[in-house]
Amino acid sequence: MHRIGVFVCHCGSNIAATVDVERVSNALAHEPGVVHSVNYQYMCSENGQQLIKNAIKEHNLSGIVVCSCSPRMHEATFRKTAEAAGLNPYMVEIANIREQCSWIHKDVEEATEKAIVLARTAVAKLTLNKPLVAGETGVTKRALVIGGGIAGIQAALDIADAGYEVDIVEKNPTIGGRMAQLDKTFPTLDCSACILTPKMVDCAQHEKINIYSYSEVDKVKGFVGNFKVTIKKKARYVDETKCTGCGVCMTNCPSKKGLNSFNMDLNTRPAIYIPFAQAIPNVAVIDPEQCIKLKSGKCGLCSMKCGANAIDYKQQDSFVEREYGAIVVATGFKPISLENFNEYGYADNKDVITSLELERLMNAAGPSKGTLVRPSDGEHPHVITFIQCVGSRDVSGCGKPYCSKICCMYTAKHAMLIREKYPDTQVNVFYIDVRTPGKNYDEFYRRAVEQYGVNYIKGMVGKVYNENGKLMVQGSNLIDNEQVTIASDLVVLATAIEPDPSVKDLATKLTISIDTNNFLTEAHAKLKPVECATAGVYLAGVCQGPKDIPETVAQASAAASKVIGLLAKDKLKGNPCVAHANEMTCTGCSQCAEVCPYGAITYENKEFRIGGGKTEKRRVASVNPAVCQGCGACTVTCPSGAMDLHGFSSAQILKEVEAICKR
Amino acid sequence: MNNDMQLKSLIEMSATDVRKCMKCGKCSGRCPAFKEMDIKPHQFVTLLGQGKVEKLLASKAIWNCLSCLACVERCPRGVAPANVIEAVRTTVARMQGGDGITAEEIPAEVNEMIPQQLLVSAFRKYKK
Amino acid sequence: MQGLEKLMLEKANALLQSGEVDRVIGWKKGESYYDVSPATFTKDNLEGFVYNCFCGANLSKYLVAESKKEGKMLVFLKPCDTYSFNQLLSEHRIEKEKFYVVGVGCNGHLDMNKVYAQGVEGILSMSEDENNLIVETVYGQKIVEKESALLIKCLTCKSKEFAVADETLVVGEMKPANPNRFEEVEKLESMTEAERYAFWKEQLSKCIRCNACRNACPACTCINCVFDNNASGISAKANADEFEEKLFHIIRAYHVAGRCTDCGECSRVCPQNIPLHLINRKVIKDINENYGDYQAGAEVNARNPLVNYTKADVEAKEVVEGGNK
Amino acid sequence: MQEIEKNQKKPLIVAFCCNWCSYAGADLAGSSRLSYPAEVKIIKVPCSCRVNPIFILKAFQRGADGVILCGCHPGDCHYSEGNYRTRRRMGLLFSMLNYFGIEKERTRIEWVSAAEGAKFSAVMNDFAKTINELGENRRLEDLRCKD
Amino acid sequence: MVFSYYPGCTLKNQAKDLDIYARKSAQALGIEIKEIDEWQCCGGVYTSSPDDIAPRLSSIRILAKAKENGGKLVTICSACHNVIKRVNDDMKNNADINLRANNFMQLEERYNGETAVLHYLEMLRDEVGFDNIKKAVKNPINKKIGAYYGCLLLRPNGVMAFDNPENPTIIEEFIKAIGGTPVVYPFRNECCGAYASLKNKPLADKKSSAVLSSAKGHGAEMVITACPLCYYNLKRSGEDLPVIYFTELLAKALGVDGDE
Repeated sequence: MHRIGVFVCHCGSNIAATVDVERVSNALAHEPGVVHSVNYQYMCSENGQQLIKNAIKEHNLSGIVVCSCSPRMHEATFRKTAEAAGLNPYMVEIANIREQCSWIHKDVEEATEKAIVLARTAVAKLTLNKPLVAGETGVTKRALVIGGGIAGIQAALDIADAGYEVDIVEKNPTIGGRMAQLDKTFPTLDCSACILTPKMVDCAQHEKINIYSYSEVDKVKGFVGNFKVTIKKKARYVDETKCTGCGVCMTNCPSKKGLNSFNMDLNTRPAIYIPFAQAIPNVAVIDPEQCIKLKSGKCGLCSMKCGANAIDYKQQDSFVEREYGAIVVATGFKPISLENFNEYGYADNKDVITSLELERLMNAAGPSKGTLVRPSDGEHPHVITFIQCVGSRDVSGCGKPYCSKICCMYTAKHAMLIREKYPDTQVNVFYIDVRTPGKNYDEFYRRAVEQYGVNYIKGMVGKVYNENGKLMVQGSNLIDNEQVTIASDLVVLATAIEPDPSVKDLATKLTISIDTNNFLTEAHAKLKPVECATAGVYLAGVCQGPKDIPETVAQASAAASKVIGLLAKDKLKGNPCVAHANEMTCTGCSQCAEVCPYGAITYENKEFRIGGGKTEKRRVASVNPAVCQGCGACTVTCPSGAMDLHGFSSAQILKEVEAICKR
Repeated sequence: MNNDMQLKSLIEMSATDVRKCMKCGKCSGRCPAFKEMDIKPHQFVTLLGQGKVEKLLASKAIWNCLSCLACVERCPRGVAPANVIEAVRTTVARMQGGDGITAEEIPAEVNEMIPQQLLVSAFRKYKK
Repeated sequence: MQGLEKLMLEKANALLQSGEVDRVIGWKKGESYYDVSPATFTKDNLEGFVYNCFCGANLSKYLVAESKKEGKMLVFLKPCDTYSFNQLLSEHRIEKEKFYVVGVGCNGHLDMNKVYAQGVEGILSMSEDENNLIVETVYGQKIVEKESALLIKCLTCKSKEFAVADETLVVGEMKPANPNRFEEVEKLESMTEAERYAFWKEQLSKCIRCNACRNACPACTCINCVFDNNASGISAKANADEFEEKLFHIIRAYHVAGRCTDCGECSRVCPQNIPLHLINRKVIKDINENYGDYQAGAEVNARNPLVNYTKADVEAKEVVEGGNK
Repeated sequence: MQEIEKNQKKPLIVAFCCNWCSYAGADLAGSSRLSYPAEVKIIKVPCSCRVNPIFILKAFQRGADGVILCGCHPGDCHYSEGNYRTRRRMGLLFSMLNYFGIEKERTRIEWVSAAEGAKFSAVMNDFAKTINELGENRRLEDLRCKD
Repeated sequence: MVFSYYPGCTLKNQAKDLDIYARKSAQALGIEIKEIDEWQCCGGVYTSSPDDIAPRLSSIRILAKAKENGGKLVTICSACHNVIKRVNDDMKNNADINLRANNFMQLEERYNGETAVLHYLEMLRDEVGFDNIKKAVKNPINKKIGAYYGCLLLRPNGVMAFDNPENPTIIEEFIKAIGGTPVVYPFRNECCGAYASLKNKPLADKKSSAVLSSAKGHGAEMVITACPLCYYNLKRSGEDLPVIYFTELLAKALGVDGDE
């Protein structure tokens, strides 16, 4: 006999303003199986939970339905409440009458009717619920950090400092990421390398940290606490264990035409190279596209000159499989392609550059050794014009709809640094809005205007064109309601940023979701900003959304603390909502095993009594509950209906369908 | 027609969502006839958004807009300022005495090179 | 046909005598020439063994039960039956070691109702030659052309290949398969939704829910059918109304989707002459057109298209619109 | 909305939403206050591949006028490949239903991610509009199992 | 290859050259362009206002005729191309305009935007292929040539889909095919002054000379165009840079520019 309690939450006025909660609790009181039905202002509050606990004991309830916000909000809360009152936590169902009802409907009558149907549906399902007990699994005490930029470095250091092993997988030959390419950082103008490279060295020297550079995540299997990850180590044609990073190979390499991607292709590098002086690991790598030996078989100079005998032209991609308890994704960003923005003349004029290119031009280790010169002729530019929001806040389909967040600040930084170093330079900035929320940020921008005399022009640029060697920047000056044309020597585009393209594949491998802009989706925009919907996977840095270095470091440390919290546990409770086969009706046809994405289903020949004292051997399926993740693919494939899913049984769902369709 | 109806008709004829405008001024930054416009392309969008019909209808810029659509092409928000200008121009041309060009003005202007298309189009554009 | 029957009998005798097999499954003569039914035979009792133009039944399904028994069995399978045999192997419902498969030639089998329909009455005896059925009646001899009385499933024969056989017995040349077996499905597809609805409403309203189709279907081998299982939520105690029949046939078609070899037994056994095969064949056509050609049972352990997928699969909407008008 | 109210009997729509993407998308539609008609009722399933054709048939049998399945975008399934299976299964099922004469507009699959609250609302509005225009599920009415 | 061909009014009068050389060149390239019979004006300008059906009707007639005759319509005049292509897009994608136009026109068969509208240059690129033109060239035009696109071919790109609106290349490819050296200059997609030449001559002149001086500044020896209006404005701007229709140059290159 069912003894169901129904608890209708007002959620302040969030629900009660549009749903007549009194009517809902009264209507539900008459449902078969319901013995207790009440409403209360905040069910999730201490008092509300106490009310539920008391009712469970007082009315000896066999299950409860809470009509409240989405189960994604408070299902866990109410399950704990039930458990505290001695009820199996899986005898709890939530009717989502806020997100699916009060918040989207205006008419009280309509919303109340729908709330009643949703509550009835939950009751109907609950009548078929069975107490479930979650199994336990162990935790592999090692974390994987994907991406070796500042986010990955910070997360790895924090986790390692807490005493857990960490592997960093970085697709480039060195860790350091985008931050390694920057010259100075806002709002304090520290030298980027000065604050980053010590952390890179810490990673290299930390006994708990292992760096897989020039490597990619190939396959991911398993689940929280028990991930199995295959890492692909790309052939770098140099034995990492032998290379001393002396650089002799680089000076001797005859192929020097390859573009230097670390310098944003502004200059070239040898086919065998170390990306930059402070690279970690400080090991050379051969670009197979440029290497004469690898392409034609002739040459081999680097091998001859290498004192450590580290060159290995026959090296192949190799794979390692490692186990992890948690994963941090920190894959970072890239500037967008400018092919849709030819009005700024980027493709046709060498002296139209992106901000990241400017970083390299201003960097002492960059292609011009830190002297700001025009890429076209090496001359010092006297008029420099910056254009902000290139590709950001663009819904026309050419760019990105979001604000890239960092451009206002770095443009102010660039403007300031140029005025500081070359006071004879005129610096103009075309802007739509200057967005500088943050500690000391607006002050920083104002310094650019007030102290350094940077000429900020409110308005967007319509066209950049070359006339007699000058870059004519034609745009709006909205304050003066004028169209201005500024003859400039250098034009810098504050190019929008987007998630690194590798993130799409990775998201599929990790079964985490990405949004329409390819940013990874956090579990909750406000309350779970570093977690993913997939347990055990955490996010850090721009892969989750545009952010600057301070925010990235903060998020990386937050992700690390989540990982540490997870790895500190010895056992994890599993999900009891897993598949199970009815051996009496299973025909052993194997269709279910063929659709299981986890290989959780196996077959065995079992003896069954068939009456008359006889037995027969039959092939039947069995599910490993620790491996099953509860998707339910097998239940639909099974023609005999022998396969079912705890918590989402066919009978339960059919009961829900019937309850909804009852007119 | 009263102001409200005229506004409604202008919005309808413009067939563009002026609320999407983020006031960046790119349209006016690109406009090749900017200096000849008493109301600038971005202002057409803003004024329509504000419902300032009279100001729009009094504009002389509608006769100087070249219909080159440069403002439409590069708008980051997918707004079409040229559509607003054309809606205003059509509205004015449809009004009594609103023609931007008359047949009488033409004979002196025609030279032997003038393409038919220019005449046809100009009359379509500027006259009721 | 008599020639083939003789060869089969010899084969059965030989294998039984040598101890190669313990039992034989084939067809047994009943009261009259056209009254034949599947039966098992042993070494000492081969009486009534027959193979004539009325032996249209697919013997594969019987093997599920036979496979559980001790010893090895000789089974005679027509080309179309061999696909069912393979499919059952793939689904672990039978074991190959338990059977010696002899493929027998086939030129189509007859539907006695179609013979009656030609005005044949007062039957005394029958015989057949290559093309004709010769009926002696109280009114004299009648010749019925075999072509004119073929079973539905033989009219749209899908294959004359033996998907599996330890050896084959074929006399003469087999007539080729019919390459246009989807014609009738296409006709239905080209109708409007309303016309199709009217067609199926009329057809399915004839269903008496006798379960003959399910019992004959070699893909329906569940120990406990969902329709008989109260826990399934769809069990039908009695025919509540028309929808139950529709539900039954839709779900049955879905359960055998990707597994149905298009053997046509469902339509052959339907006492109400509902063209049930047109439902299964529609699914086969959709699979072929959207997910690549697939013939269930052509290969053992081939992956059923319903447990497979590709990332480039078309959206559901396109499947619907691709086939149906 | 007005149009819907004109009809005496409101249509009934059952939406199966996967827990990881579409149900979260529905939540986002809710917290963003993006309305959709009240006749849409959601049933949560762990993955769209949990939806057995029987559930859909049952819904129609019990008087639903439209059934919609929502899952993660292909490639984004929380269980890697569940939605790919859904796409095949439902392609064949919907085609079969249409073959029986059931209007193809009454069945639909949409891929809605957790971030697509606006899409969820738009899809439900559009589906409700379509079903409303189609009217009651008359073609199946005499086939319904009346309790 | 057979295409329906719509010349438009100007190509029968002031821009006869544009038309004649297009026909000769097509013939030389083995393409049949078949003039639509009893054609009318395209409408002259596209009206962006969705409430106005009448200016769209004549284009729809042209499109519907082309649909009957193979479904591929070739145009040359930039203005006609712009108007016809945009009206076609309305018929394809704007249900309201489609409904009202069809109700008004009562064509034998409703027109729903089925015809493919190709500019002559697109036909050369996609149907003939610039490689094949290169092979057919008898007298390579060994000159530095500036391509002038103007506005109507490129914008709005969402509908015209002619080329990258800020960095078009099709005419440059064409120039290479006929043996010339393309000169890329920034004003090749700037307005020539258009209709202002009737009402505000100084404005039109200013715009046209800006285009030509930009071309000249980047080293062009001549400028080619597909638009009679641009041609007119550029010609009378006072700059001494030859302006030629692209079809004339094509005919020259193919050696079919003389009288037969």
